[in-house]
Amino acid sequence: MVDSHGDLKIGVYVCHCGKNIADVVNVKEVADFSSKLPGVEVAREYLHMCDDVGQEMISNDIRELGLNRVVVAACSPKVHELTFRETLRKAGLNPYLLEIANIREQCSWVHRSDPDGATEKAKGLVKMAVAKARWLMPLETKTVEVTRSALVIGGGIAGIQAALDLADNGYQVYLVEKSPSLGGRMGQWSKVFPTMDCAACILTPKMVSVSQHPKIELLTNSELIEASGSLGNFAVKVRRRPRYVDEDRCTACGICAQKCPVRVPNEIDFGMSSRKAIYMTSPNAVPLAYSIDGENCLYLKRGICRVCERVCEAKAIDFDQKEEVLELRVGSIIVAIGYDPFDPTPLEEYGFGRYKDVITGPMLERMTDPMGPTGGMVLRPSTGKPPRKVAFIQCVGSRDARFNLYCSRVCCMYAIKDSLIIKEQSQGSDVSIFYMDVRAFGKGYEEFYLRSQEAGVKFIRGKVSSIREDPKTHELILRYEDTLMGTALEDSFDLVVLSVGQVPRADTEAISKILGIPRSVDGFLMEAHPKLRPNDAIVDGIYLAGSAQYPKDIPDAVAQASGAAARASIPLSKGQVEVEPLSPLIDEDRCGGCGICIKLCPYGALELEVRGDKEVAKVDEVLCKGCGTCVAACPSGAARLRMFTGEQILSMIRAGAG
Amino acid sequence: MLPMGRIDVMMADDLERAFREKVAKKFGMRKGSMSLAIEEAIREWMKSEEEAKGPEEAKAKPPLEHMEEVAPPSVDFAREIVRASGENINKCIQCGNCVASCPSGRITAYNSRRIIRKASMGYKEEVLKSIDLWLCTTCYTCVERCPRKIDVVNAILTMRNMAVENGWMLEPHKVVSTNLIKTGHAVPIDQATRERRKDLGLGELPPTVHQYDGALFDVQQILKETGFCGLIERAQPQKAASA
Amino acid sequence: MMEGRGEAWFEPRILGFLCNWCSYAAADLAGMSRMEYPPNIRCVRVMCSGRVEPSFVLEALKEGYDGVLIAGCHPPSDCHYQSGNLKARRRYYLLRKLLKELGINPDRVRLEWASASEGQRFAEIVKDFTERLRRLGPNPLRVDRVGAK
Amino acid sequence: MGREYALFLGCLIPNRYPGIEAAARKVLPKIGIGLADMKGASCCPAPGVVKSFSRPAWLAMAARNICIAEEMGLDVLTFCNGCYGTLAEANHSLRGDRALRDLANSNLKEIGKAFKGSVGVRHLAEVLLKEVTPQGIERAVTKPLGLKVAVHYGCHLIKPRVLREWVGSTERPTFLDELTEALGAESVDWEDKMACCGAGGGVRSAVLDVSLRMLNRKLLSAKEAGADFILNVCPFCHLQFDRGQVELQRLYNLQPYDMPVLHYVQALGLAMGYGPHELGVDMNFVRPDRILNKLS
Repeated sequence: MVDSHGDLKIGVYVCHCGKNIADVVNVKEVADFSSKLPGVEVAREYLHMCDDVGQEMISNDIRELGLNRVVVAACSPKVHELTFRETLRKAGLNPYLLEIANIREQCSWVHRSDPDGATEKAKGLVKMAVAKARWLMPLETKTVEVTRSALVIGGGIAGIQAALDLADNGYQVYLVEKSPSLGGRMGQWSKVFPTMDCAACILTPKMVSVSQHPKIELLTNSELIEASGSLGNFAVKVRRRPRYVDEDRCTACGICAQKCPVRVPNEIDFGMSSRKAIYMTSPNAVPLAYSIDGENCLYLKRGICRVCERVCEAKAIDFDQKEEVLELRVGSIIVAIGYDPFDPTPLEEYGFGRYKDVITGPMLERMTDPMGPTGGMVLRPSTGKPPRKVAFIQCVGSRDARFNLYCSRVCCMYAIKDSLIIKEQSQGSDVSIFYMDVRAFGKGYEEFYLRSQEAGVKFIRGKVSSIREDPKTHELILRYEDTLMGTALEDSFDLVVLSVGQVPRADTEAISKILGIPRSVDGFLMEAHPKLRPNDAIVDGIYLAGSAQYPKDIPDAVAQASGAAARASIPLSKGQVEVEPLSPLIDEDRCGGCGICIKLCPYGALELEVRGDKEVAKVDEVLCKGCGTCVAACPSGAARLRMFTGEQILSMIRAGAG
Repeated sequence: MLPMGRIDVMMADDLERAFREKVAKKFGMRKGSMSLAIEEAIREWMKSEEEAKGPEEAKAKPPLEHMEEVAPPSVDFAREIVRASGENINKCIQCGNCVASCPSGRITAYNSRRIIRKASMGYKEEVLKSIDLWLCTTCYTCVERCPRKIDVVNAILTMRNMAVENGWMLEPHKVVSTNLIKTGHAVPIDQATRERRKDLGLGELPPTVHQYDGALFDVQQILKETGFCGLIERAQPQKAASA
Repeated sequence: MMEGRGEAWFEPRILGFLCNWCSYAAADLAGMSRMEYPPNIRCVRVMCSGRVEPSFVLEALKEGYDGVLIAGCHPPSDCHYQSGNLKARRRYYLLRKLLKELGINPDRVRLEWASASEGQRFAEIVKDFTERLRRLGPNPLRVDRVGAK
Repeated sequence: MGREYALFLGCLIPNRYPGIEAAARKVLPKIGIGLADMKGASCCPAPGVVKSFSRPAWLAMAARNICIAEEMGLDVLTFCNGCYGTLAEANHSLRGDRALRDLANSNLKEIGKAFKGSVGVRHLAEVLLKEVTPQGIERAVTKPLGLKVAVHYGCHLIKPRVLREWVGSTERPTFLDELTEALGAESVDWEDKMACCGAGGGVRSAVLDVSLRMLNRKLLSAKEAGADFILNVCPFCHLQFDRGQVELQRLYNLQPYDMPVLHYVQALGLAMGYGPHELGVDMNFVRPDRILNKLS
């Protein structure tokens, strides 16, 4: 046993964290109390333990007083455990001889109205940490070789940017995209704010770069189905659905689609147009090849037709393609699965789905696309004629506690952009934007807002309460209060656009489960730290890019993608990662070879091995993730989790009780 | 542009003379002085006519707000509403959805958003003494649509309770309450209905407190116990002006 | 014999076992969001709720804690280690039975789930558990501590 | 078959529109809804007025009424939206909030009652929808109405959404239309269908002209939609629609709308072959001749 009580020299360091801790907890009292605990050689308090002076204080004590255990009472170990381990290491002490007492997140910040109670609790927490410190053992980290490749999930602008950055850095990238083409949501938009350039013009070259990059393997029609391993060495499984068209042979001539007899609603146009069962999502698709939708193809569903096969001169149709599951090994993973537009059907007061001329912002966006359902013209769905009077309703499904409380960040700007497009298309049109607050926070955004005001777009501050359709004229009558005038009003419009926000993509939950990365309350993927690690998922080696994390516009998505790529390349460029000594030690003398642990291990990391005349459990340290379930179940106490041994935990229990 | 309107008038000589003297004194003996003065006189007359118009027309105009008459805000008022109703009115983002949803606000100047605003800013008297507080039909449409999920009706009912506690109550409401205390029914039976009940083969009195004196006594006991009787007695009935 | 209702006002002492990935993160989030809950709980971080041995809980009760909270990731599949939470749940039910047989009110031990985003929920759990234990009265295994505070 | 309920009458049904009470007592048992009188019940009390003045008094009186049903061991049944609003909310609050319950019970102690929380509060529309079902009503109908009906839900039947899961949509509910169509009638779409009648919240008693102006919009809209009559499930809405027409005429010199008003139980009675007089249909201010002529 390591608890050599006789020569224990523990240093306790109580942090003020500026005022964060010291305003509530009497840090001096805690330090005085600590200094009297058995084995404690020195106890100090200081303003910021994590700063240079604070760390220096600890290293000096280690060197001069010969400390062999360190307890830091400060913020959550999730914030600075690594910092202080490094301090220990530099001072020549094994970094695992450190224990953190969390007296900020779990004490001063949550007991602000009870300073006495908080101080008592802080003392208790330090006492428990000191108790555990007595039983800490020096541990060695293992270094593991990294697989120098990365997986990027999602082929929208964020995924594209991340993949290109990583590949340009020289790493092999697997880019997995669910649909038959790259492009994602940005590929659906026509012009982008505030520059009003055409989205395709700036996106397509990037898509082509991906397809031509020697370091990127593009897997379309594919999705992640399984993942295991950890930072530096993930093993993932990707299911690739057949395209039924040979990408290399297809010339994208389109004759197949002309002849295909099956017409289905086109999801790219949100059902405003139709497509064939063999189709391309856009004329700019990458890969530039048709794809057969197995759900609707007559041959695949009912065994008849095969017209496309007959008319294809390039002989590209291949009904023999089968679904395959690819197994890949990667060192890091970037999740860029994007978002879905909010479905406004549940807001019954707006009549979306009931009134033809109530549409969503993304639907309008498709109309403004020259390749879209109306050839680029904004038209009333009910009449096919240009609208004379258009209303935009902001914050539909966003900033609404009934649905999503968060601000979707893009709707103000896209509504302003679309209002300008409508004004350009028809000088005489009357455009109003009903808003609660206009949020024009980005570079050039306020200027853009000003431009639309100058163009005569009316900004009316008030949330529209309901829409009804005049049964005779089919005009839409909006009820609202102009809150700046303080008057309740009714006005009719011939087109109403609901500025819907972004919601987590439908498969976000599935992805979060596969990768074991949690989601925030809003359903988006959660970052490791909201301020300091916005690119990282909570699991090491997994990074977030784009709207999968939170609603973003294009510049933010691209910036975050580059950030994620930079983060993801750190382990790849290091080539080695340190693995924490989390796995259990098996005391072979004690192990009875009962095998209970083997059945419990979720990773198959344990097996029985013959040792002399008996069998004992053996841990595969690469597979083991250190949960400790086996340790908890071991009837003979043979398994010990190095950083959470029974002695450590029991000593904490006893220390906390007294 | 030069004004071109022209009116020729005949008037009493003495009035004409006095008027000319006054004009000369004020504007001097210049050309156009008479026109200036006459125009002013006509404007004044028009304005006074406007003001003397019937209440119907006057109602169409928004009431003038005299900020100097408003009692200073009380910081405790909003806090008290939040405490008593459990409804945090400070969450309001003033979007006006409630006003646009409001059946009352559709036909009157009633503005629930402004009540919430004034309340959260602490204008206690202005809110509690206002007839507006009594224009909500408690239809809950605003509650269903509020993007901040504020139960506006709950907040308004709380403010009404506070108004009554301060003795501000509308006269007809005092009548209804007195009925309730006397009979256990807010709307007690009348002679015509007694006849109809008999006609329909129902008992002359329903099997409610109307038939059971002991039950009525119990109800009165509760109304006393909860302070309702005292509350109604103390209330100074306000005339229910039309909104 | 089951213990009775505590008469005197007292501050229960609670031991918490929090899994690293969900509930410890939830507790940290409660702090970052400056939510408040009573300071009666002392938490021990473990990697997974599946690490918690029933003997830890028994030891805690023997040592005089008035209640023990075990918190992990939401079942079925939030667990960072796939199924540690389910194993914790199985052990928890057995443990409750055992406590009943020992004459200790099984409500002194509580199993809860809080995801990394549920700071609010964590604070509510601690508030509620503290309140319940206060009503339940002191742990009879260490009655001598009653009124100590 | 069938189930018995504690019948909560309230004020307006027995004291102003006894026809609704008579219709209910005749018709409901025929479709499996048994009615037992809640002897000595009082005003619910009215949510618009009493709750506006004193919440503690409102809660204690409601608790007393619920206690009567608890003593009978039956769920409360009401066909007044206001009574439903009060009793359902009070029941929920008293069950869920210990402090409120203790407060109400301390008031009830004097009269020897205590709220236990052992019964539920149901609106007739809910019972018709869930237990009798539109199909069940269709089977009971012998004389399909064949009329155009402007269905009025009334606010407190469906809102606030909390406590009323059975309602489904609060913006566009359909259950009362289904129940109406089961009478062989056509439920017409009318612009102001979901708007408030204008009576609630103490507005009718205190500021009659405002209340009537709200009503006027509804009547106009029902008339425009070509409705033969307005159907409701609440005697206060009923009173507003019926007496309000006369008041509108008097106050604003309007042409009479001549729009008959029926409570659902009365319409159900007509469809099951009862005579208008025994259902009290002819006791309204607005004569029902228009519909009776069409019916015969």
